[in-house]
Amino acid sequence: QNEGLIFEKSSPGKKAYRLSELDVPAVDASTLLGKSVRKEYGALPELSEIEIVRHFTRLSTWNYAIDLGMFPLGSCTMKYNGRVNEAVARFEGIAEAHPYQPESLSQGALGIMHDLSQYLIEITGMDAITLQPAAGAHGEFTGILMIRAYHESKGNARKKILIPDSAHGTNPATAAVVGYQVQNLKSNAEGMVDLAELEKLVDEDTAALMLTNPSTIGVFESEIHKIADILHAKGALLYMDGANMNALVGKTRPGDFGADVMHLNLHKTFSTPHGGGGPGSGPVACKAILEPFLPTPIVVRKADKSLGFDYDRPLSVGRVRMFYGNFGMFVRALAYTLANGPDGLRLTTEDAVLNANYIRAKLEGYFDLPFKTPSMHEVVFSDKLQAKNGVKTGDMGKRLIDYGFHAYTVSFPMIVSGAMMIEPTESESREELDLLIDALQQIAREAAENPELVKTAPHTTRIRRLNETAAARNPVLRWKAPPSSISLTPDSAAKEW
Amino acid sequence: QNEGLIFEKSSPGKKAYRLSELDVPAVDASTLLGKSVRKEYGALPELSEIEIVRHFTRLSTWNYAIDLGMFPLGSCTMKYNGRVNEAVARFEGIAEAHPYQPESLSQGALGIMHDLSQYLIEITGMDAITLQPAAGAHGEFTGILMIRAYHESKGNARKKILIPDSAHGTNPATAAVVGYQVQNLKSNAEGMVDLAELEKLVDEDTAALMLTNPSTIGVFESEIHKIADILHAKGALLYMDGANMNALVGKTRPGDFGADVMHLNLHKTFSTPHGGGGPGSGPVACKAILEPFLPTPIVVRKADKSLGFDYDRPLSVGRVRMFYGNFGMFVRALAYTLANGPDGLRLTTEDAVLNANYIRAKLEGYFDLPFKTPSMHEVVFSDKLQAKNGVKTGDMGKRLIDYGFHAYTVSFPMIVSGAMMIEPTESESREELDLLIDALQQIAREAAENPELVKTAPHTTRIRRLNETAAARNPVLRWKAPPSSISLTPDSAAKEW
Amino acid sequence: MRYLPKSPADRTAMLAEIGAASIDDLFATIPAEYQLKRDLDVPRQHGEQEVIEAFKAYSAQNATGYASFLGAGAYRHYRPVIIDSLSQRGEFLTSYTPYQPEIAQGTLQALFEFQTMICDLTGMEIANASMYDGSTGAAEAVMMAVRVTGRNGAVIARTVHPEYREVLRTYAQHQGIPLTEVDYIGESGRVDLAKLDAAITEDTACVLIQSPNFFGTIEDVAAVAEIAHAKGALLIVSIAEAVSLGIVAPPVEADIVSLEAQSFGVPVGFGGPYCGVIACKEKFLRQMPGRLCGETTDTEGRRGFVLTLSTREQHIRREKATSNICTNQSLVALMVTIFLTVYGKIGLRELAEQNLAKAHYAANTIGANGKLLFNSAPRFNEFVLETKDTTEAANAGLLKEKIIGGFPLGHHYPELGANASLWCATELTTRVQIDAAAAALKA
Amino acid sequence: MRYLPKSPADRTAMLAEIGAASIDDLFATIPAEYQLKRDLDVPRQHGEQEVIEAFKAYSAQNATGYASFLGAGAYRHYRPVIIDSLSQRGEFLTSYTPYQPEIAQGTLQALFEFQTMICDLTGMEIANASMYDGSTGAAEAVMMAVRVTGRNGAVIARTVHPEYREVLRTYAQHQGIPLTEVDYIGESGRVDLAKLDAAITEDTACVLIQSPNFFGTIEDVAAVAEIAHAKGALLIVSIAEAVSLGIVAPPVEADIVSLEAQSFGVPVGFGGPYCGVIACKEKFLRQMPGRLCGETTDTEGRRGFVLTLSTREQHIRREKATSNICTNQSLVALMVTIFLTVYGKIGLRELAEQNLAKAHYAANTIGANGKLLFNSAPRFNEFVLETKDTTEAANAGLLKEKIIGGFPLGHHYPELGANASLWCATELTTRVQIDAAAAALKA
Repeated sequence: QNEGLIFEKSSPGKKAYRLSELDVPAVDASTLLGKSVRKEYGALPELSEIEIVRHFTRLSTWNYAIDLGMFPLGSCTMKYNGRVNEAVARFEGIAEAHPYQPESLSQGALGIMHDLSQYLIEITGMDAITLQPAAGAHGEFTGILMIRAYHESKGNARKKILIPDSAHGTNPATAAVVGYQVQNLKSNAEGMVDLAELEKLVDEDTAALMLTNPSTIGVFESEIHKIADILHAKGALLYMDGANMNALVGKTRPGDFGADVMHLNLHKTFSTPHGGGGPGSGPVACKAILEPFLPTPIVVRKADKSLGFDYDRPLSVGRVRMFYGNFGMFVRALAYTLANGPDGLRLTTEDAVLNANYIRAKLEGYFDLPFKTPSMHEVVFSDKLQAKNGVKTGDMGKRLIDYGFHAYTVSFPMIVSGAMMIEPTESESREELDLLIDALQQIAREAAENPELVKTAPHTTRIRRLNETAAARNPVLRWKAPPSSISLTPDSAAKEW
Repeated sequence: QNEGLIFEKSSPGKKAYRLSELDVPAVDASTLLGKSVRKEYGALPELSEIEIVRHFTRLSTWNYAIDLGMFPLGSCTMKYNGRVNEAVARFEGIAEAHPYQPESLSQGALGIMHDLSQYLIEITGMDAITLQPAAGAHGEFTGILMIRAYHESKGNARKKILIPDSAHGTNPATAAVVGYQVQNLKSNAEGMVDLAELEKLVDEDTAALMLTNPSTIGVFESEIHKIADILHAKGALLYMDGANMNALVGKTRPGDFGADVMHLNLHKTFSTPHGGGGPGSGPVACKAILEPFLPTPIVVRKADKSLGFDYDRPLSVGRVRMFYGNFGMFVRALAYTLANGPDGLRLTTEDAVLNANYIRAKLEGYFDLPFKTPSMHEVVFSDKLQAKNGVKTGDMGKRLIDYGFHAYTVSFPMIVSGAMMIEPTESESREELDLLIDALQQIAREAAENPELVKTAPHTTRIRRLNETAAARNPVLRWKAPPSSISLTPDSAAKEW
Repeated sequence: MRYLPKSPADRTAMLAEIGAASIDDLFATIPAEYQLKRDLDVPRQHGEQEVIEAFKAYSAQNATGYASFLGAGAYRHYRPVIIDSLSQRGEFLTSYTPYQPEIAQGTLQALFEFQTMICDLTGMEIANASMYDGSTGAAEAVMMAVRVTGRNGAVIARTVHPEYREVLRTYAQHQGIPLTEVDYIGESGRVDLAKLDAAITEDTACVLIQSPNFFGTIEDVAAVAEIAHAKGALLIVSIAEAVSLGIVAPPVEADIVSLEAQSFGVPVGFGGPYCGVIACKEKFLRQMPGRLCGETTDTEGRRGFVLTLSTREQHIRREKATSNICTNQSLVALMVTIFLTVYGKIGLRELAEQNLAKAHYAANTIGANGKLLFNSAPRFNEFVLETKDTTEAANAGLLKEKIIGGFPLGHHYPELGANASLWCATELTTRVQIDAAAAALKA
Repeated sequence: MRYLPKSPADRTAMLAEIGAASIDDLFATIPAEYQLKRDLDVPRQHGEQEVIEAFKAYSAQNATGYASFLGAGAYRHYRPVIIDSLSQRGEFLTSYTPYQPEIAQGTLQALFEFQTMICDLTGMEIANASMYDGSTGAAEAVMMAVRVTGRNGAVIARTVHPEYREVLRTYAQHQGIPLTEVDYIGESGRVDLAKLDAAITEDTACVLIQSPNFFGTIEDVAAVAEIAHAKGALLIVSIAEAVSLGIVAPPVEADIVSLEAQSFGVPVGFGGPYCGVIACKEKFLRQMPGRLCGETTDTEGRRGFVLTLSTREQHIRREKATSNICTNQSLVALMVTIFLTVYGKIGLRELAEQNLAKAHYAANTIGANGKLLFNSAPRFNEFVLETKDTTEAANAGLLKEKIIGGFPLGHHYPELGANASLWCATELTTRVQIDAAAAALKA
């Protein structure tokens, strides 16, 4: 089935809505609004309900999704999204709670925030937390703001943030947004932090190191405590990017091994659905020294034992978002935590790491493994062996689509040329992993024997490779009515569609 | 994606459930049940939640559905199923009402039954109704039982039921189940009831005529009142099969034109979803003379104005189903009726008839039209023109699948050889109809120019034509574990899958 | 109307293409005197929110927030969330009966899985793709036994659900199938085997029992089977509480099993839609009513599924069909299939064990305030209690505590008097609720 | 754990394949002293029903059954049912950011439709694929204006939502962007144009206003634009109540519009997730933050959609990116798109008219028991009321009648005193509720 744009399916006079009867006198908008009244409505479509249901149902069938199969996307942690979480998020008292309703009538919502906060503090080994940031990068922003406020409280905001060359792009972007210079920290031969290099770079101008652990090549920084010591010795702090927390929950705690502040991605580790790109949620947990700088408000237990918001925090970095953050995601993350319990959380981590190592064991030899250090929850190969035949990581990723999988991560981390970054997560069965392994082994064979087949993949999708260059060169970012569509003749409608 | 049977994906020790903690002392089943305790569990599968979600999500993608496109299935009335109906059916007080909870705590459920009953009585022009039958055929059974009880109350149950040769198979099957002989009534050249023939056949042994109106060729029996008169003159009754009520609602009422008893298909006319074959609901409406014979219980308004069930009905035919029928379907049918109102119901009928006539106008000439009588909500062509090239109605139905539609009805009504029975319903837009018309015109061309293409259709489906003969000759009606699956080696699991 | 995908211009243009002057032209074949010239007297068109509000009002007039001890053929069990997440997908919800198998493999494969699970659970060799419910399924099973045996009569235990028996009477009466009811034994609540033996004649096609029966008692199926088979009658076992199959041995000695699968993930929903299903020995296949899904291959040899053996059905055989059933309960069967997949063989047993434990605790705790009947046979999750007060008085007292007590038995079983009621406890019944009911009965 | 698809045997076999003796071998790179050897102190594993019960308990501790007159940045509107029926489909809910467009055309086409609708509604030429929310969107818009103009400072109306202004301060402070706030006029509640003019300097990158503003008053956007543009500053208009766009003229004079689209089918949900979006003139494209979906063709010439111009974004440009935003609010944008498709151009106007009528009636009725402020300018669905009692006392009285009154303004606008509150009426507010609130205030 093909399906045009919703605007191309619209005809004047079709309706999918009917309002309740108006129970107050009607008003004349022009009288009330004067020249502020609206006159033009542009391309907003007019359709009936069944046409809308079909439109979005048909569109949905062009998507790949976790419910259909595996996303071996390194660093993205695409795992199962429990459906009970969606159900509880829709309970009336939760979905219809207004952020400004009296605290006495918000004890349930405050309870959700309070309880989730406690569990996340326990899981990270930190002392305090804010749930306000709307996503991971927003959490980074908040954390670095807190670091800046901390240093300012000591009289000097300092100037620079150290960031390993293996880091996510959000790390340097965040440091810049908060007004810090970014200093690059080269990885050592194992793809990890080079302690000697770090020692050299850390000085009195260093505000913090932003470190992802396990690193973006899926390796635990074994000398993490030494890294923390080097930073702390110079008064600098350790910011931990929690994107890879799926490898650690229940097995070790960043607060214990020296991190001062970190964010969590609830849409990764805590299984809130990605939804085609969001919403996310990026709580920031910190040590006690940073607590005074948390954004306002924070949830507190008041003298009368009820919960409330505390806005009176003079050292706070201020607000990073209106209201309290992506509350709906807190609900889902809390439901996930309850469904798991301590044993489930630990087993989840163990299975995630087991899966990655299983893939590594089965694919070594088929693909180049640039770093031999033990893998945690993901493994990074490179296309070195296949590139000889002109087959790049991106080609093999596209070819994987033909085998019924999403591509792995193809252009990250940057320290590996031609990276093939695979994170299975705990949600994949052994049977599914074996299918992925079979597919990648087969692709390795194809790259050797029939490189053209791989270079022109995917072959089985509704649409073939798209011209991204043309899209960027001549951006078409919205639909515009073609001149002809104004006067459709009776017969032309079907053909248009 | 392929997807094996759920049993083939099972492994011992996987779980998708976790019960609440038991808050009473555990018991020993063997002690309590003795030799009645269960020992064997057969093939019930063991999987995790994500595997189950994927299994049924993947399976669903192999189905065609109203949400994806049109079902031009004659007589089946595949129309849009409003989603608000699904929402209200899940309200706690509705979904969790126990059929035996006290009447004082069931006024909402009784209200739904009462109000829907009133509206259906108004729509059909009848005097009384039962909602108890679980589907259309079950409604027929109930209606014929009532006819029998009526005749018995007059001292003679009579012997036979007249049924036109154009009728649905359920009509004769029903008459037989109620202990009547079936006498076939041949249609006249217009595909309608032959009044002379009828006059000849109706006698003191005739209990009733079962008549579908509009007939199964989509034609209104213009002389319906004469048919009723002929029957009534001999003390026989007119049973109307309401399968085609979608052509009449708001435009005419069976009670007004002489029907004594009829069933409605809530899953057709009142848009409760077909769900791959059910559940349905087949209320039976009747004239006052038949009211004493309705199944027990019926909903009544009691002296204190509250609603209740009346079980004390000595002339009743008895129960046809436990409890009160497919209550969940009443909820949806009532929601549909409220969403439409009198104007919406009438416009719905008008659009349904408009759509059928539009298709007829556009396809006449391409296909043989065996009956030229004016069409109501459906139109019946035949494959006469194409059969010359060996292309049968079934082939063209399969070929229509390649064009993104469900097949039309291919083997019914039996009075038309090679019938192509098309009912678009009101839910199809003009744009969608034009696509169907284009497709059928194209298929007519293909049948002339490239019959093999049509005879081997469908070509675009996941699976090709299935061997139905083999299925019937050697029935395999359940999965059985292959001997090998008992001792899967570690490596074989993936291949099995 | 928001469900109608036509603009006024579409309607005008289409009429022009047809060559009709107005829409009424298309209804001209309806004699003028029968054309409805007024609006139907139904409520005005409601907006979506108004529909929601209307049903919120209906819903609010039903019991919510009550603890309930009702079972008696409709059982409250926890419904895993994914049942609705998956069965509400448009591809399942809005698909048709799978007569075009090439574009209905989703429904067909699920039905094949359903049939397999039902076979395994009931201990039968084949199962159909669903019947309306347990009551009509039991009636159809009796008619099937008549066809199979060529005999004409059925012996029914009085411990079969009273409404099932009513339905059976309605079905049997005009086919001239005589029904004989057999009483139960006072100590056990089980069917009286001696009387049963006496009731079976050479013209008895089948014996119908229910297990667990209407009193919650598990019948001695093997003993009943022996008696029935000795006289050449078939044994039909009806099961109303499907979760019992998680811990109670399946009636493998039966010839036909009629199961009401509502307990497997289907809302009690004021009595429907539910999911009946008939399972039996393979040799009765040709007399089985209802749809059957079978495995086959496509033209390229790939496994696929089709509706099969439809020569038994009404659309082919008309008045000679095995039943007049057409529409069944397919979507509900899908819910059942998902439920059984979620629990699986281990979970179903655990679930049944919890029911057993809850009912055992409830029987002891609540039973302490009255007299438990039928103690000499095992039971699953229901028990019969004789309260000190009449059931009416006892239940009225319980309602004040927001507790719905047991189902009164006096109407259907007058010999039990006015004080007997049938109580049910499932995994959803909490100890707090049980203790509260006991306390209220004591007071 | 029921989400984990492994049997114990799977785990054993996989460890063997890896060559690990135990799972702990795989965690050996974590120094022993940091390995957690105990259970996390979180609640024990909950069954699904226990999760449900836990959240029913949380839910019950929040307000339900109250009439509410709260708006102030979070608006209660009816959500058509199909928003959830469709957006909850696994293909949308559980898909990833559409970096692999060949298998993400569903999400991409919906985003392209979203961008188009946002352009049409706001009167802008381009729109992005969403921002976190209206508050961060406004802050990002200011930073965007700084990049576009090369100037460094922003002038902000005090009638912009107080929390938006707080967020902006947080964003601006460490980038050294000075912010100047401009007061409003007492009669109209509109930004004081004279003071605004005075506040704009040669280093002012932009003026930020909200319309309808925090008092519900519609700003004179054209007049503000003229003043800003005369001094070379850009105008950013923030819109918090998106439904106003159904009846209020779009801010076509603005250079950048930052819209909070929550009103379009997104639950108030205690403040999030919502759906911000930035729209602007095409010439600012390269400085736009966030993802953009663009049209292109595949190798066979078919139309398709891709994420485009990612060279602006952090994953390519790192510290030189237009923003650090990565994850956005894609699924919420889909809800917005479905909402706008359901209402369409006619429905959105009708909906906005109902809001206007309800608020007008509420202002007159409830306002009769106090004093309405800011009467000299038009408003949409909010109004500021000065009650006779303090807001605290008035609201306490209303709560007794199960009515949640207006949002107290005293904290953010001390000059309005302790008696001023902000009231909102939408299509969900009933006349009965309005009359009840008026009666309660009178009493």
